[in-house]
Amino acid sequence: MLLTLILLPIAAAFLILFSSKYIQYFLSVAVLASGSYYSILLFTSAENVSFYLSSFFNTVIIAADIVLLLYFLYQGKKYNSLKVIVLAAVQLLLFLYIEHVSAGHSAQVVVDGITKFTIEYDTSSGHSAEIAVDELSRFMFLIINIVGGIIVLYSVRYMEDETATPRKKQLFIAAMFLFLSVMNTLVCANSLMLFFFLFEMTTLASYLLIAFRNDEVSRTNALRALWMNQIGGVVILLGVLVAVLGFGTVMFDTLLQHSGGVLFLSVALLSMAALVKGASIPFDGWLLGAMVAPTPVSAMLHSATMVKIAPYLILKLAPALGATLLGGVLSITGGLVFVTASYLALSRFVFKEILGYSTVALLGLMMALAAIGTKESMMLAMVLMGFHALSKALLFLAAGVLEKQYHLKSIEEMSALVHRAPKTVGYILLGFVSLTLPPFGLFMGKLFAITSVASLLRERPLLLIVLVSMIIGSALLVLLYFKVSSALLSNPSDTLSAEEERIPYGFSLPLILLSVLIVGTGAGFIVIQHDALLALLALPLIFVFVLPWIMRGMERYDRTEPYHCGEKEPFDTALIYYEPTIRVKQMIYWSFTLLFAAVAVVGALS
Amino acid sequence: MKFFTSFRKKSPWILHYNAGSCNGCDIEILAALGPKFDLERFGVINTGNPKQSDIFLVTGPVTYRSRERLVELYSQIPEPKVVIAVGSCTTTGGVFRGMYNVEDGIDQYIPVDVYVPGCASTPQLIIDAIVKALEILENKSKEIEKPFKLFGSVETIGNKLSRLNMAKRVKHD
Amino acid sequence: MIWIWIAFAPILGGLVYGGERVLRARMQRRQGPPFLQPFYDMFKLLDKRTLIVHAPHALLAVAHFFALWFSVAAIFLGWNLLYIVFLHLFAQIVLILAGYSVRSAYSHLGANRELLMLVAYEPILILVAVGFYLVSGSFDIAQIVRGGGYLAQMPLLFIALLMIVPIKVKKSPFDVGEAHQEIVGGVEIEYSGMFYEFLYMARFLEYIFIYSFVFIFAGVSYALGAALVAGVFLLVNLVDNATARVHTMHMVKIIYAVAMSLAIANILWIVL
Amino acid sequence: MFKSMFTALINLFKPVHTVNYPAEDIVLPKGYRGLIEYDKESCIFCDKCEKVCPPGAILFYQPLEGEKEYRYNPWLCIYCGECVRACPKPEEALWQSETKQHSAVKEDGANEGWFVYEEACKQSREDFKAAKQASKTQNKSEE
Amino acid sequence: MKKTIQIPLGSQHISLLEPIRFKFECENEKIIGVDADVGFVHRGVELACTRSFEFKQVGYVVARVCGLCAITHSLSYTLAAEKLLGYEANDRIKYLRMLMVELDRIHSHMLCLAHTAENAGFEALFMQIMADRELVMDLQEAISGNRVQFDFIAIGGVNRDLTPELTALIHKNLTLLSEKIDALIGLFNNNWSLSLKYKGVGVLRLEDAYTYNALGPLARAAGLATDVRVETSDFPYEDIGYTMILESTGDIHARNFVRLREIVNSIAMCRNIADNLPAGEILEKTKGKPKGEAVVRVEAPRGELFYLVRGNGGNMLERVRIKTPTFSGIPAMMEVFKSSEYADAPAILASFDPCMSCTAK
Amino acid sequence: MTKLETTLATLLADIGTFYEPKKWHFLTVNGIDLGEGKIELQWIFSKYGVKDEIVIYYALSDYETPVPSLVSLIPSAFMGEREIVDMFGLKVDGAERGLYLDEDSLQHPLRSES
Repeated sequence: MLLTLILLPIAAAFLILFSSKYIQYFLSVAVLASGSYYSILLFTSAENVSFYLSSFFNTVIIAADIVLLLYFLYQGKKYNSLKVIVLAAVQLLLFLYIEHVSAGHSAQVVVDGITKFTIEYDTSSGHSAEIAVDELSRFMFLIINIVGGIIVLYSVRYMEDETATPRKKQLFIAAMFLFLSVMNTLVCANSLMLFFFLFEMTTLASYLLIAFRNDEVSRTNALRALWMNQIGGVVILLGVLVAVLGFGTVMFDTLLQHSGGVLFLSVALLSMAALVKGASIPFDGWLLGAMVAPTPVSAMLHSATMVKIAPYLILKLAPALGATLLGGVLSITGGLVFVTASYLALSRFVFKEILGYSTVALLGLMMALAAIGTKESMMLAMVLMGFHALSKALLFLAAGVLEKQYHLKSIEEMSALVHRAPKTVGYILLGFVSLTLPPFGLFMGKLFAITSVASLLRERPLLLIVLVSMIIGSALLVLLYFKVSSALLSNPSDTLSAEEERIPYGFSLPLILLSVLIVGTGAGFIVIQHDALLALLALPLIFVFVLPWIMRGMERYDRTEPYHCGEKEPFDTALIYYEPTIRVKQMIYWSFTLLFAAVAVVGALS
Repeated sequence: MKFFTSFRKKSPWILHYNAGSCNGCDIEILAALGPKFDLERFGVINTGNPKQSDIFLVTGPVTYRSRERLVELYSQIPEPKVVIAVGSCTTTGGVFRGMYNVEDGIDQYIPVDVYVPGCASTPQLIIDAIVKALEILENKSKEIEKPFKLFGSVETIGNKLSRLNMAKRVKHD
Repeated sequence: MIWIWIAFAPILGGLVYGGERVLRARMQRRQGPPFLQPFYDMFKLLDKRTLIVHAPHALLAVAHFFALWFSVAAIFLGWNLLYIVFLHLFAQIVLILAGYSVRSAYSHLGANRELLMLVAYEPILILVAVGFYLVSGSFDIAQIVRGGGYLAQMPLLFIALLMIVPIKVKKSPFDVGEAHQEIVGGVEIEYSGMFYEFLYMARFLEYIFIYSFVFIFAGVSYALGAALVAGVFLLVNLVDNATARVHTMHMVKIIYAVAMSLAIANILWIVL
Repeated sequence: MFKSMFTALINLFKPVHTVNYPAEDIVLPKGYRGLIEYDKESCIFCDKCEKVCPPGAILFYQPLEGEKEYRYNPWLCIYCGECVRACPKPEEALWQSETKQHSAVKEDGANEGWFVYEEACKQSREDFKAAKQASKTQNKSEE
Repeated sequence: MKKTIQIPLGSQHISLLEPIRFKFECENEKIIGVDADVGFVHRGVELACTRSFEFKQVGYVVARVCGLCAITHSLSYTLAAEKLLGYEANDRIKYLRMLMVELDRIHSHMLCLAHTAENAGFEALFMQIMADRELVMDLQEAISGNRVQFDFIAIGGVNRDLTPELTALIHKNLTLLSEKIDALIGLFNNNWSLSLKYKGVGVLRLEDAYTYNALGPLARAAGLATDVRVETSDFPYEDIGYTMILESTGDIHARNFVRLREIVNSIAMCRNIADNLPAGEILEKTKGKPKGEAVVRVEAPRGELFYLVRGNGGNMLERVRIKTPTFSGIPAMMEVFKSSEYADAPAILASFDPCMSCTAK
Repeated sequence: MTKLETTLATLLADIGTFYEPKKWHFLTVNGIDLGEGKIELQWIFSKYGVKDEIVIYYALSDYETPVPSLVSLIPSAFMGEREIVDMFGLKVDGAERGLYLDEDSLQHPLRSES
């Protein structure tokens, strides 16, 4: 099953290159269906499986890694980016050094002397396998395959309107498919080297896809994404190096079984990679820049799946973090990122950037929860990841619709959009509501998170910071989302006739799927958590069923015009901004850089 | 319904508009809201918002520039509503009667129910008028009252009315 | 019995509001309206012709009222305090969306201010809930009112709550959302007749909502609760009569600087 | 701020400023400038009040025969008292009383009625003049 | 590329007594541009004064230009007409006129203070000042027979005299009032929320006051020492204890304070007048018809009121030019609005005490 | 009261040399219709802190001649200029009509013929 998840998208990617539009649709639907089916199947079968890679495969991966890093070097040279070159060179050196060092421990790795080309299944061995599927991975499969599959389906339609050569379009979709496969492998990688390779693959993917439109802006943003993510690569390699030198292992599970010594340094370095991938401040720049990429890319990479590596990684490391100081620092960092990113988002006006910042914020929250390291908080972090992926995917896809159908990017231009595009605005509002309000999953997750953190306060008073930032951050996010909706709403009158909005099926199907999933999973979550709260579901029901029903009866009321002090002046909506001054901004960035460094320092000291 | 109708006179909310008066009556309205005369005894709230008002207190003889606003505000007040013309210039034009930029009283534009004399009208007179207006308010039907003149070209009025879904009730001439 | 309370919550709130109007008038040495004035207003509003701007706008007011009622009912039913706060948030958001849904400057400004108010008081409410949890071991009101001694354990949180009461009941110095002289009532501005009535009654429910928070500080002793509510009611009106309206941003800053630090200090005190 | 709060608290126990006006009357001060009142008996029909009245709230209707008719519009009057000062017989023919005028309703025709009356007065003057002229010429021709 | 929001204020707005339309260009709630329309109250008084009314009636007509400064309007016109007729009033008339003008100043300033408080969201203070204001309103009603439009001044004198009972009433009410004003001064100084709302808000700097020719309390609050009461010799203000009140900060607080202290000064002057009223006729016959050109400046509650009257020896005047205080205050006012918050706009507007009916005539 | 004669052509120069913001208070622009298409324009100044010191610059003109604007010297002059534009139908650069009068009002009411 796992193999299907990994290989099917690769196969589909191949086929895409030679297929016409309809086959593309067919393929994406097929991948979505089978991917969802298998991931659900995997999720329900509560069995942990693991694989060993053959040594050949390992060699291939090493080779591929080196090629990849050399490619980065080349790109850095080509576009004259010193940062990229230096970081790639550092990575290359580190990588070779680790390979050199770990060769001494290789006896463990190539145990059983497997030399076949295939991957072999083995549960009997007591040794660590390179690929291990645990509960967390199975949950990630769900997100990747269902949400990712939907996004791929959407991107097929999206590409139709893009101005690019057909070959390039095919390549784009193929890349999306490949990316699914990469992600599927990444979340079950147990070997740190494999993990590093896939991590770099995701970096590559985001680099290439951001640069897809190949203009000046995309190029600079892509390079920025590249070097920032390379920092993540460097710290991973450092972490691996520490692990190899300290414990002689490159496996997650083996590493986490150890305690004391340099473990915390290694874990700290790895979690720093999470901070980078999660675009936590001060690395938020790359995720924002990534918003120039085509919308499915933003949806897939930069909000729904790829950046989820960040909380995933912390969750993976959580057993070692627990109630330690390092865990505390990480969770505080996450909490502060949550508040600060929500605050910074208030000064943005490009719709996707706002979504991007709110992603940064929520990733911070998830990381904070994951780093707390109790069973409950980790579970909540996972729950948040799932619901966030659904809601953000919905929002990004709706943003893509706006971009393609109405050529709108900035919210400033979206004034009174509800009049022209009521359906899309409806999806966007659903997205906003599902991110903030009861009874949807994300809200419930936040609610339980508050409960769970509050229950820990007596033992760990430091978490008060996390709690307070969680509370303030949620309030700021509410402010953000509903400030944005101010531009969308503001309907002059419902008696004006407007053209009916038509969303193409290629767009509307993914949107509908996601909406159904949001509502369904939210309801499901409530049922699991607390039966009595089902009454909460009555709230949206008012809107969905009762209000439109009453709406018909509203014909009989007379209409009037808004009050303008007796004048007859038109009114233009405009957003409100809460822009920090440059000094405050600099302070924020500096303090977060310090905090980032503090993670390493704390790791080294403890 | 009779039951609800009886509450009209217990909660008259006022909207005040100055259609070009000398502000003598306006400060007296303000004084009437003050502690000595305290219109809130009658349940009066100065809403400042036509949509939630019952009593339209107008001062001033209607200058050219305030005509449209007067009519606009009047038509935004939901029925039943009462218009009180405060002060002699509002009632008849007063000392401004016949000046080139005034229209000699607001009843040239909107139907007035109570005329308050005085230049400037005193809070006592305003209270008297409101008490009188309350009786009128109680007996009013909810039939749509329309201003005598609407502004804009005829076409736009028709458009506006049909757009506001009022066309079927207000027959504009 | 509980259901009767829930059903009559708006009426109870109306009585509080009526009492407040009389009290405020007396503080200003005026005679003031009759005690039952809010109900007169209610019935009158039902009698008016209803003019609406557009259907969703009007209906969102109804939704706001019912969502608020729902959250007040949740209080009476003794639900989890956090749920109640968020249910209330839901009700407020509905109102804000309503404010945004018309093309009117004042309505938009009002909705913006409502949002900022939300940002100001919501964290405090949650922190109060957390305080209750830490003291009583449960978020459920039913559990909380069985305990006692909250005032002694969380006096600073009580002060923090006091600071946000004026925001909720729209009293000076924090009545920015209504701000009649600036934005003529804010989100309420485009409503008339029956639909305005829902907003008018929602205000009654706000009274019940926020004073319930004050009430549960007394814990098991209902007499103390009543005394607390009466005291806070008087205090809020006294402050209302002694202050001008501050800016929205001032309000947010004051709440964050003072109320928030009080609340955090109190929680730290409980925890340590 | 605390002082104002204290004042507000004290105010609760102080009597209110409010005069319950329609129920209990407010005594108007001596010399309140109320309605202009007129006594037909003492009037000498000099028309001075009509001439000086700034808004033209006093009009005399001139019938073809008999005495002039005095008309006064209290809703147009600005209560300045200039007519009384102009009157050759103040306090007898024309004086300013201390009663305030009641509010008018639609039936009183405060404005429209007065428009009509203004026209009528103007017309009556002309008619009277014409009639006088006619009678003069008639007299002349008779002579 | 931030877009701005246009916030209308007026022509009908609850914070306005008179129609004036502002359109604020706002970023968030910060005003960056102002557009004002002040012509709602234009009735055409200037023309009517020369066409429909005889010169003796004009005094009553121009009083209706503005209810708040009615007395200064009729006074200015009357002075101009008297100059044209070559008539000089006796001291009793001058004192009585000064008395009414100062009483009017007290009530106008108090109204402005109350209205500013109301617009700042301080309802209780509004009620308090309005209650105190009734003292002076009663006084005016007792003296002139009407609360707002006094019609007290006629060409050649004043219409009513001061009886001993009235003098006693003046003393009684003004004593009460001066206590209340002292309390108000303390309140305006010490209230925390008022200082947030008033101090440093709506600042008119001294240079701007010079550049935009601000006048009256606005200018004096900015530190510009100008007062028509010392710049004309029509009235013996120095004899009755006039002092010029100056503040330096130019914000709402300073304007309020100028008003409060002027009220104190006016109360003292009124009591002086009531005590030292010279003997004499109150209404003297004037002869002739106005001929020539006369210029009169009078300090109205809001600042300098300017009348230019030209007559040609007939019953009708040739030109009556009215320049009102707010008319000159508007350029300064529009400057002050920029870069302040919309939330402050009603309070700033009220603190300028604009009088649109004066402005538009 | 001092009356000084000037002409429209030399107005800016005259007032430019005369006007000092900290010394003189600019009151307003005034127009007086002299009949037969002639109009007398007055610019009125008073001196701060000095008794009865009023300076009136006046110029004779007709309805058609454009009147120079003083806004460059005295920023607050625009109100008065807009007023004479409305009331006399004169042309002043930079001053729009419509301060008081609407399209259907009586136009240039203070002209003697109206």
